[in-house]
Amino acid sequence: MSDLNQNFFEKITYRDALRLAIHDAMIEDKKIIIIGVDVANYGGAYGATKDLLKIFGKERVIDAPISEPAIVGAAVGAAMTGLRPVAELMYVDFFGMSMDQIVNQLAKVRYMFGGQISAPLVLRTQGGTGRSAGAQHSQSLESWIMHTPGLFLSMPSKPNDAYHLLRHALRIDNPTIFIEHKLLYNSTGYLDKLDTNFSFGKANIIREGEDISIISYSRMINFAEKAAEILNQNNINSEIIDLRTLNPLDSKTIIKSVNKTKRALVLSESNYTSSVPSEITSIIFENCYRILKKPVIRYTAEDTPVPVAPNLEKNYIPTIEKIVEYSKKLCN
Amino acid sequence: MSDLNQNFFEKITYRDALRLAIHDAMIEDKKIIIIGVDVANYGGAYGATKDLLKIFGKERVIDAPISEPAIVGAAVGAAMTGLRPVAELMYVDFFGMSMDQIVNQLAKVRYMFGGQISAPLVLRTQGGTGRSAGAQHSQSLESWIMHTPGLFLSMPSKPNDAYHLLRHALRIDNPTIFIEHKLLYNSTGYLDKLDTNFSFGKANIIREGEDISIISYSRMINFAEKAAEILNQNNINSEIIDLRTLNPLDSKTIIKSVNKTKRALVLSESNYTSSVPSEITSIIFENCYRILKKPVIRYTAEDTPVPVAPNLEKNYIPTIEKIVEYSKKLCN
Amino acid sequence: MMSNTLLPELYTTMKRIRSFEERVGELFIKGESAGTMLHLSTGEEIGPACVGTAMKEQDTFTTHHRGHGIFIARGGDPKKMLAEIAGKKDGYCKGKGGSMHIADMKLGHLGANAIVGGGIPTVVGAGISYKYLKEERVSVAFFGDGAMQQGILYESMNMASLWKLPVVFCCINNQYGMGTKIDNAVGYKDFSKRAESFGLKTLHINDLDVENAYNKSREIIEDARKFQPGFIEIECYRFYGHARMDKSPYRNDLEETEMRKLDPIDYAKKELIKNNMLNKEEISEIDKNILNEMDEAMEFAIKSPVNDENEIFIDVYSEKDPLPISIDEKINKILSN
Amino acid sequence: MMSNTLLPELYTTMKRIRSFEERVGELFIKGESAGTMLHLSTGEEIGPACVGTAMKEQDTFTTHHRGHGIFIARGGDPKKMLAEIAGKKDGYCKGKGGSMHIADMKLGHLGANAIVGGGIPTVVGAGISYKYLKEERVSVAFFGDGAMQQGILYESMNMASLWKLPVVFCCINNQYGMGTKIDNAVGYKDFSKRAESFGLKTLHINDLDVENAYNKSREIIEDARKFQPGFIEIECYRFYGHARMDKSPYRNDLEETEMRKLDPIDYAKKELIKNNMLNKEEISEIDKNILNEMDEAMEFAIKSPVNDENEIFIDVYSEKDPLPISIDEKINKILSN
Ligand SMILES: Cc1ncc(C[n+]2csc(CCOP(=O)(O)OP(=O)(O)O)c2C)c(N)n1
Ligand SMILES: Cc1ncc(C[n+]2csc(CCOP(=O)(O)OP(=O)(O)O)c2C)c(N)n1
Ligand SMILES: [Mg+2]
Ligand SMILES: [Mg+2]
Repeated sequence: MSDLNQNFFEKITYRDALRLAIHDAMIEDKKIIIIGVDVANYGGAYGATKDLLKIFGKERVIDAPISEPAIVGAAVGAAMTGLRPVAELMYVDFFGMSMDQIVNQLAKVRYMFGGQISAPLVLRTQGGTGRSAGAQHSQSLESWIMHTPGLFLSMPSKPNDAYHLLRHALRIDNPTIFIEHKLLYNSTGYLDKLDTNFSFGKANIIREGEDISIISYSRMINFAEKAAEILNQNNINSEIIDLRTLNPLDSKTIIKSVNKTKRALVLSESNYTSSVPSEITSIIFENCYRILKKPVIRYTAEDTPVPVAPNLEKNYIPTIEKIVEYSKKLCN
Repeated sequence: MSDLNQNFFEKITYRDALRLAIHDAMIEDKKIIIIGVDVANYGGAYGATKDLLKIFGKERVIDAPISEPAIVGAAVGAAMTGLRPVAELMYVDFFGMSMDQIVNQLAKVRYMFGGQISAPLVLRTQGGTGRSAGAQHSQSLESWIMHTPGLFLSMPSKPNDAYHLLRHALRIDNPTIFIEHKLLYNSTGYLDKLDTNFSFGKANIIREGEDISIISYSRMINFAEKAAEILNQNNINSEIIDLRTLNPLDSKTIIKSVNKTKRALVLSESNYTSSVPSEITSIIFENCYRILKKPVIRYTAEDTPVPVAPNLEKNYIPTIEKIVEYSKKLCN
Repeated sequence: MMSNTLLPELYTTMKRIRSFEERVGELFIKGESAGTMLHLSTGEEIGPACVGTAMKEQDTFTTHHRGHGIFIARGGDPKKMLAEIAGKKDGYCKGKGGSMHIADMKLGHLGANAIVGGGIPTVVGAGISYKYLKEERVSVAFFGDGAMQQGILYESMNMASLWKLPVVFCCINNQYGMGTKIDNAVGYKDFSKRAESFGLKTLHINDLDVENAYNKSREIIEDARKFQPGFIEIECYRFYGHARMDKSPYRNDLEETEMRKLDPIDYAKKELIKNNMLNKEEISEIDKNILNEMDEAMEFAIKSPVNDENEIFIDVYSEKDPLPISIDEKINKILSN
Repeated sequence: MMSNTLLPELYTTMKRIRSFEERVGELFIKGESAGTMLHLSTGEEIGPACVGTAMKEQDTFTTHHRGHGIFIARGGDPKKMLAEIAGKKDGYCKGKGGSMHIADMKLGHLGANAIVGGGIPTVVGAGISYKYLKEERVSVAFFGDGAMQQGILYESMNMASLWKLPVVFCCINNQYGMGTKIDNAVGYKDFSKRAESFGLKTLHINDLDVENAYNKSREIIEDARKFQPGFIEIECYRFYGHARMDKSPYRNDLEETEMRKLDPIDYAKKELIKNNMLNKEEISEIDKNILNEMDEAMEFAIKSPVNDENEIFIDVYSEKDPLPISIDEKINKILSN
């Protein structure tokens, strides 16, 4: 993180964009602290808080015991009493033990207490497959959160979005669940800190096209982009919509796109059933069913736990080949 | 529970049907034990295990400390080592603290361990609004479970179904999450223990009709039935489908019905977004979008936490009047 | 009144709690309460009174589902409390939280909680804030003996101890968790030992002397202020059922009769008279004033208007955000497609 | 060989563990491991050896993510273990569980767990089963010092104590949770005291004498069999990084060098020779046999075939149930509508 004062980066990793976002926010706002397992000395299991201990000291960058429920709970308490914590769960799978504090406390503090207070914190975590980390370390659990009123939910795919979404989350009064992807940390892209185009809650049209809308978020955007290139060679011009936030959800952009292309593929690494993809699929059908040329397709991970074996794990999630195949079928 | 040997009950409460199911199963299978907070002495917060302590003794009906994560975890361990626990969570809201044991352990034991073993247990709990119990004691969290591969999910609305689904769950090798509704315990209906029509995983067509399909489960079935009567007076003949189980989900019956009626209202007390209703809505659209006369409507609770104030709580969930209103609009 | 005693004040607090809870019961009987999940702290007044009084104005706290007494002891307004319990607009939380979620940020009430143990880590977070912000505040988590079996308590204790936070964990041990007697829930019953093993300073109160309890509690609170976190257990007895509907069939009448004799309010009254701190008339006067206060609160709560229906959608997100779209609006929009 | 000592056996077990973990490292370097989340128990062999040997054949256990050593001590087959770690068909779990989820019901291995603390309540449940079924079995949960900060541990301890279950909680305290030194995670560092306060019988091992550790562990296990649940803490040192990729930059080389001198295997070897239990040649022979065994295991793992793709869908539900429908089938069906 040598270029702390630079505003534009042609190429920066997703990890460094996150680090910069936390860094810049912490410089601006002394109320921001970081708390989580191995966020300080270790710099975060995936390096997203590396060096921040050195810069901000151990009062603001706090290594916590492996007590996820209490980490989230303490972050809620700190947020209610004047601080602005960035709490980290090392794996999204640890939502499991933390859901009481996330859903029964964090999401409801403002409502239950009649608007007296809120808990403005950011809960960062990461999910997804790709490291043979197995059934308990590879899940995509955004559907639980999107189902919970009261929680903003960000899942950026690009460094620039990661930066701005995190900065935004650290400014607003609502709690944000911020889910990264373990295979995105090393991915790169530009970062424009002064980006005036960035607008919270707006989906990003990564690629414009007329033939089919591919609606996705997080790592699957990369898959969509690769598929789009191949599709292009096949004379199929796809439009890729990167949702960036799932709550708020930019249904307008989705609907507008599908009204144009009349075909939609919803792409996600989560499980299929009762999920974010089900929601998006419903919205598209509800709004566009009369004009759709083909049914909306939701292409997701298999409805099974995540296997460790690399050959199985690879086929457990969507593949670029199949995105191409289904898109072609949709455009037939 | 005087008529323990009776096979047919013209009128029995939902609560007693559950008690009978556990009772009968425990007589048949000595491996069944009950474990949960206040299940023994108190007989269950909603009375579903009343008197079972007297009949089966404290080795089989075990009051647990208020340690929900460990209750579920211990039930998983007992199920893996030869017993068949009926674990109870007093409120479905306590999924929050228990999700690690439910989703990361229970649901994945068989898969992670390559099919060596499973955890055949039933996790009983109850959810829903209606008692001004507030945001942390009134939720409908079935969407989290339906999203999780590996867990069967039953949500009966009628005593007869409650009995047979619970008996079934206590015979099979898969774990079942069994969600009751706090306002159903006193509701009544018939129970035929020898019911040969009952088929696990099949939806129940509670009422046949040609004009509109109302697809629902749990307490909302009662609302649908009342709405159906009113609709009938308005010459709208509705078909009511009681899903009974959400995993497995009987999509065939849903699709068949909607193919006939060409209109569908999905009714649920859960939140709207990224939910069981989104799933069902997607399925209907995916399969019937070409023949639908109107878009599928999902009528659910508001996307907010549950308020305590009775006047708010009442309007927080679907109302019979609005079911009628939307159905009429669909049939216009 | 002797000047070096707080007993009159402590008596008054306990009496106010008891009278308040009686009104909660009445509200229920009148059909004016929002629901039946009303957990009364009748008989348990010593804990709220001693710890509540030992806390300073700037201190904060969370409570469990049986938290009315604690809030009364911390200055909660019976009017707004009863209105909240009635689910009315003038309640502390606009009637949206109810008995189990009363909160008042102005008085440092960070919230009651319907999840056993749910509010415990909140005070750890508050402790982090106060220490970081250099505010001389202590945050106290109140909870029942049942919560001693919730793992998050031990995670929280360890954090408080590790980070030397100005935090106190206060267990109101009323011998029961719903229908389960403590012996059926706890393997080895020495809660102080548990807390000590996590590095907390401990205090175990097991008698009716509220002033003594207050003095000792103050030490724990002040030590916490100096970053030695603490644990207080106050043994008492839940005089009535778990919630308003429960008649406690699982425990015998004899036990109840015997245990109800251990009434901290009676005990304080006798002490007041015995030590010439207050005479009977003075006590009657106090009691009467309390009754009047509670009468007014009742009236206030019953007269308080219900919420507009739109209130459902308020407070989900911040004021700057649009309200969540109602299902009705969503459906009608879809139908219009 | 003296007949009243188990040291040769304990030495062999420790050595097998060490050699096994070396092969795991090798598997990784060869690019043959499934992923990089390989947590080696090198340096920590004393715990698995003493407790593992103290357990009887019928006893069962769960382990944490650093569980290879324990399973080796309980008879795990290095072939099937390495194949599992390679994500292959011949692995204990058909390669679907990997290093962090090895299990073998036949040998009483109720499963390794990637969730810190996740496998702890499992043994409580096993204890309920054994007591109810009148089987004379003990179930042992193995976990790290990090798990001492997971609330579910205390919930589980209380249950074991309350219900007098044949259960032992065994903490392999290697001084670190990932990059966090124990002093930065624990407020007050006396784990036995914690366990005692929940009613467990405790044992704290903090030296290199594995035979002594074994004898004491056996007492705890046998007491558990008589329904006095127990807790064992074994202090040791994680010789290498947290997982295979971690070079431990957060701790200094001096510490590592010093601590690695506390090698339980070296210590046992010296004891064996000093007490004339085994001579150098005999020890070399043992070591050589172990190396051969591990060579074979490596070969087996590398040669083991990968899974058919259809394996993704197997084991989600019972054999009697239909397989989950693949996404491909779902999509193609919808597209055909
Ligand atoms: C996590 C959780 N489990 C169970 C309940 C249901 N419940 C509400 S109060 C209660 C008893 C709590 O006992 P204790 O903590 O001793 O408090 P008390 O009611 O005695 O004041 C129970 C089991 C709950 N609200 N939360
Ligand atoms: C609930 C949970 N939190 C965090 C992690 C990430 N993690 C894996 S191992 C580990 C350290 C565990 O330390 P310890 O329990 O002492 O075991 P050790 O690795 O030292 O053997 C952490 C933090 C996890 N797997 N599960
Ligand atoms: Mg109690
Ligand atoms: Mg460790």
